[in-house]
Amino acid sequence: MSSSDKKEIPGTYKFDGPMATKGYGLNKMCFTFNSAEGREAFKADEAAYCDKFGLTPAQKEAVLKRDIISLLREGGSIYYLAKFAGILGLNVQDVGGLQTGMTTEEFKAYLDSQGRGKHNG
Amino acid sequence: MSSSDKKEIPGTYKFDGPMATKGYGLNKMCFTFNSAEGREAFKADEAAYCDKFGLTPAQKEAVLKRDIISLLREGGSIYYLAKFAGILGLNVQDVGGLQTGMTTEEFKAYLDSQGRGKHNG
Amino acid sequence: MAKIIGGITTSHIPAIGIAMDRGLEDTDYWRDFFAGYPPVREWLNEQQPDIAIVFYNDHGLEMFLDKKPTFALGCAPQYENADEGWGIATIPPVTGETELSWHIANELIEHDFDPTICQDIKVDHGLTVPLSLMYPGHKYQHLKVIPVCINCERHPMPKPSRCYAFGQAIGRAVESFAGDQKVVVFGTGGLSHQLDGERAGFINADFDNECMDKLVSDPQALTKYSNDDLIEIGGAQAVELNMWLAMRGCLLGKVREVRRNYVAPISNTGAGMQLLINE
Amino acid sequence: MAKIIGGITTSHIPAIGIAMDRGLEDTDYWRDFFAGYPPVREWLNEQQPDIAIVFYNDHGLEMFLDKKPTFALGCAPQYENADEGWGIATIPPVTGETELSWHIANELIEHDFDPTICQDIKVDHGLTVPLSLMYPGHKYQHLKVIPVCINCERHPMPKPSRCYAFGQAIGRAVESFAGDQKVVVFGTGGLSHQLDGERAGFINADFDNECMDKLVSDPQALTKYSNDDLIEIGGAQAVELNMWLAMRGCLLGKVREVRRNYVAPISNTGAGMQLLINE
Ligand SMILES: [Fe+3]
Ligand SMILES: [Fe+3]
Repeated sequence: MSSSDKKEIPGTYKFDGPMATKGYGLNKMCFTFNSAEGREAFKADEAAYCDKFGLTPAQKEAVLKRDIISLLREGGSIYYLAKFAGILGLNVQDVGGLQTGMTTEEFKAYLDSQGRGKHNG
Repeated sequence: MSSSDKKEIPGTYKFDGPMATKGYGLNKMCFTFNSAEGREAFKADEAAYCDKFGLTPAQKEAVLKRDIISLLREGGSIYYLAKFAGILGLNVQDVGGLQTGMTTEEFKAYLDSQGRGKHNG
Repeated sequence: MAKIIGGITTSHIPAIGIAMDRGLEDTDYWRDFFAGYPPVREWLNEQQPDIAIVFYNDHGLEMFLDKKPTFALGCAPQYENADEGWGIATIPPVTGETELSWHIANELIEHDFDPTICQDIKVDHGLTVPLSLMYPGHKYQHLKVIPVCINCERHPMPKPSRCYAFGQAIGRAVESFAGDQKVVVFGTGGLSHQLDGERAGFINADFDNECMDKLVSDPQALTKYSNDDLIEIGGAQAVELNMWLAMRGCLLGKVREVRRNYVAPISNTGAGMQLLINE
Repeated sequence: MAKIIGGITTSHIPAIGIAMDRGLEDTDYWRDFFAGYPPVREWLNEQQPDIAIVFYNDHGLEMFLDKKPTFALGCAPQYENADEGWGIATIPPVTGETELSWHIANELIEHDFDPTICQDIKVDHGLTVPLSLMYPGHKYQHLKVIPVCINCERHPMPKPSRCYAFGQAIGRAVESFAGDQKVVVFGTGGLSHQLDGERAGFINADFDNECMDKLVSDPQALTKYSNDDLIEIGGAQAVELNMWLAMRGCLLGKVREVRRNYVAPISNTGAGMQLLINE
């Protein structure tokens, strides 16, 4: 009954302690994207900015490739990755599409397929 | 039995919520004395540095006069005031003396008067 | 004695704030969502609460992983909003309320809760979007706000049962406060959604409606879920139900639901809204 | 299963670190104080614990009033010390231990504690002075340290009973950890002292000795005190007894005191030391 008995849920990357340890530098970098300075510094030299926060080679490669699933596997928190997505001009539907292998329109259609309560939508 | 039922203990300034609200700017200023930059900036222009942190006139006057008891009354936390005392080159016995109206030697003698277990002291 | 007059549940997703900034309330996408709010705004206008206790989560503006509270209680005279990195406009400062905040802090500690107590924090969209929704045009500055932040971002997260008990302790603290203030409580976020992984986009409208039913009549039933249960049934971010449970815990009287709205999808979420009167 | 082999209580005042830096251990002022430590160092050297859980309080280096935890648990791979503003030398980084830390975090949350969980914090003299005392010459880097910080600076502070229960929950968490590590727990700070106000300089040696007796044989008796009681009986900073109580809570077995020392005044405090074996 301990919280450390994990339920595995396919397609879900639980951001727990060990993942947070693994992803600390990556998330710290993305935390700086709250500020315009952080965003500009990243855009000026992405690889150097990754190095400044001690990202692992796998994390750095995933950042440079905009590979969201790999970033989750390497300890990224979706809330900090959202700030990275913001730099790329992606909204949460775009990010959903990237992770699920759908276009944004397909992803929106998937959302709609589960919908309820919209009379005018 | 609530913790908000206060026991008044003479000569003791309980640093509770309302005091912490009152003293926030003062303590924030003293928190910067953790760094050499903060200490140097204060020493360069004490009054201006107080103003930067929005100290009240009573707080500012007490800082400029090194009046520890008034600083406690105005919401100073002894832990942050200790960093102010550090700037002044005062240790905890000096600060004890200042608060109790004793010389440092008298204050140390008061401490010794309550002592135990020192065979060589 | 201060009195909790009622509770409001609402989504707090950034898309709402962005839609309001762009004047999209009456578009096809948003019409049904925003249709839920005028009656709640009218109720707030009639009741004129003095204080709002807002349960929210911080999505990475203030409570970074370096030092992340399980529960955080605001005790500041004012709260600033700030850039969150992906384009939502910042809103003017939110007015705080230190006296009731400290009273709640004292009572929580007395009753074996361990909140982080905050004299200066920035608040993010989790708190500001609900305020903007209730008081369009940022007309919330007369209202004193007490932010209460619950960790929904990094496991381990407080259990639903603990969040409910936490809300109950806050409700009792308010009722023991020597004042005649009218207090409203907001439970924000949710409902079912998942932002991350190959399972992103998952919504469970049946579950959301069941949660809203149970929140009125049998909140204890919801406290039986673990956070892992919520993730499985409602998606990775369905744990935001914890803020609704904390809100519901504050309502110690007889609870009557007078308004409800539910629309899905709004952005990636099931968006619920309830107005609960505490009698 | 990981095992808690014992607990050590010790003062953590800055003056100790400064005295060690200046080589004053064998002066008249300090001799009796430092005489207590060689047997404890020998015990540590014989036992070679893998991990130390250190209960300390932050005196204004990291846990500022803006966002101040009631309980904070370190889960970082390393902890830096830094300038505290009044002249104590900084010490080299302290090695952390993330796996047991996260396990403790999970168990604390599961059992309705609400710690702030920290992946990057600076530690102050409350933690570094005890390490320097146990491992002179900063020879502590082989030891993995889990800092646990308790609010002793701003009221409301966690109650003695809560701190003891918190320690018990940590003790049980360690015992349920799948590993064969040897763990030692440090309770730091105290004992009677008052730094602030016209009552500054107050020490109560009788009370200190009673606390040390009770800590061994009847810690529950100490949990009956409120923090206000401790302030009245032992001075404003006697609330640091809470770290000793949390340490004692971790010792779930039969506790035997094998060493004790008490000297007052050391700086403005009654300085106690105990070595307790957990059998
Ligand atoms: Fe949210
Ligand atoms: Fe201390």
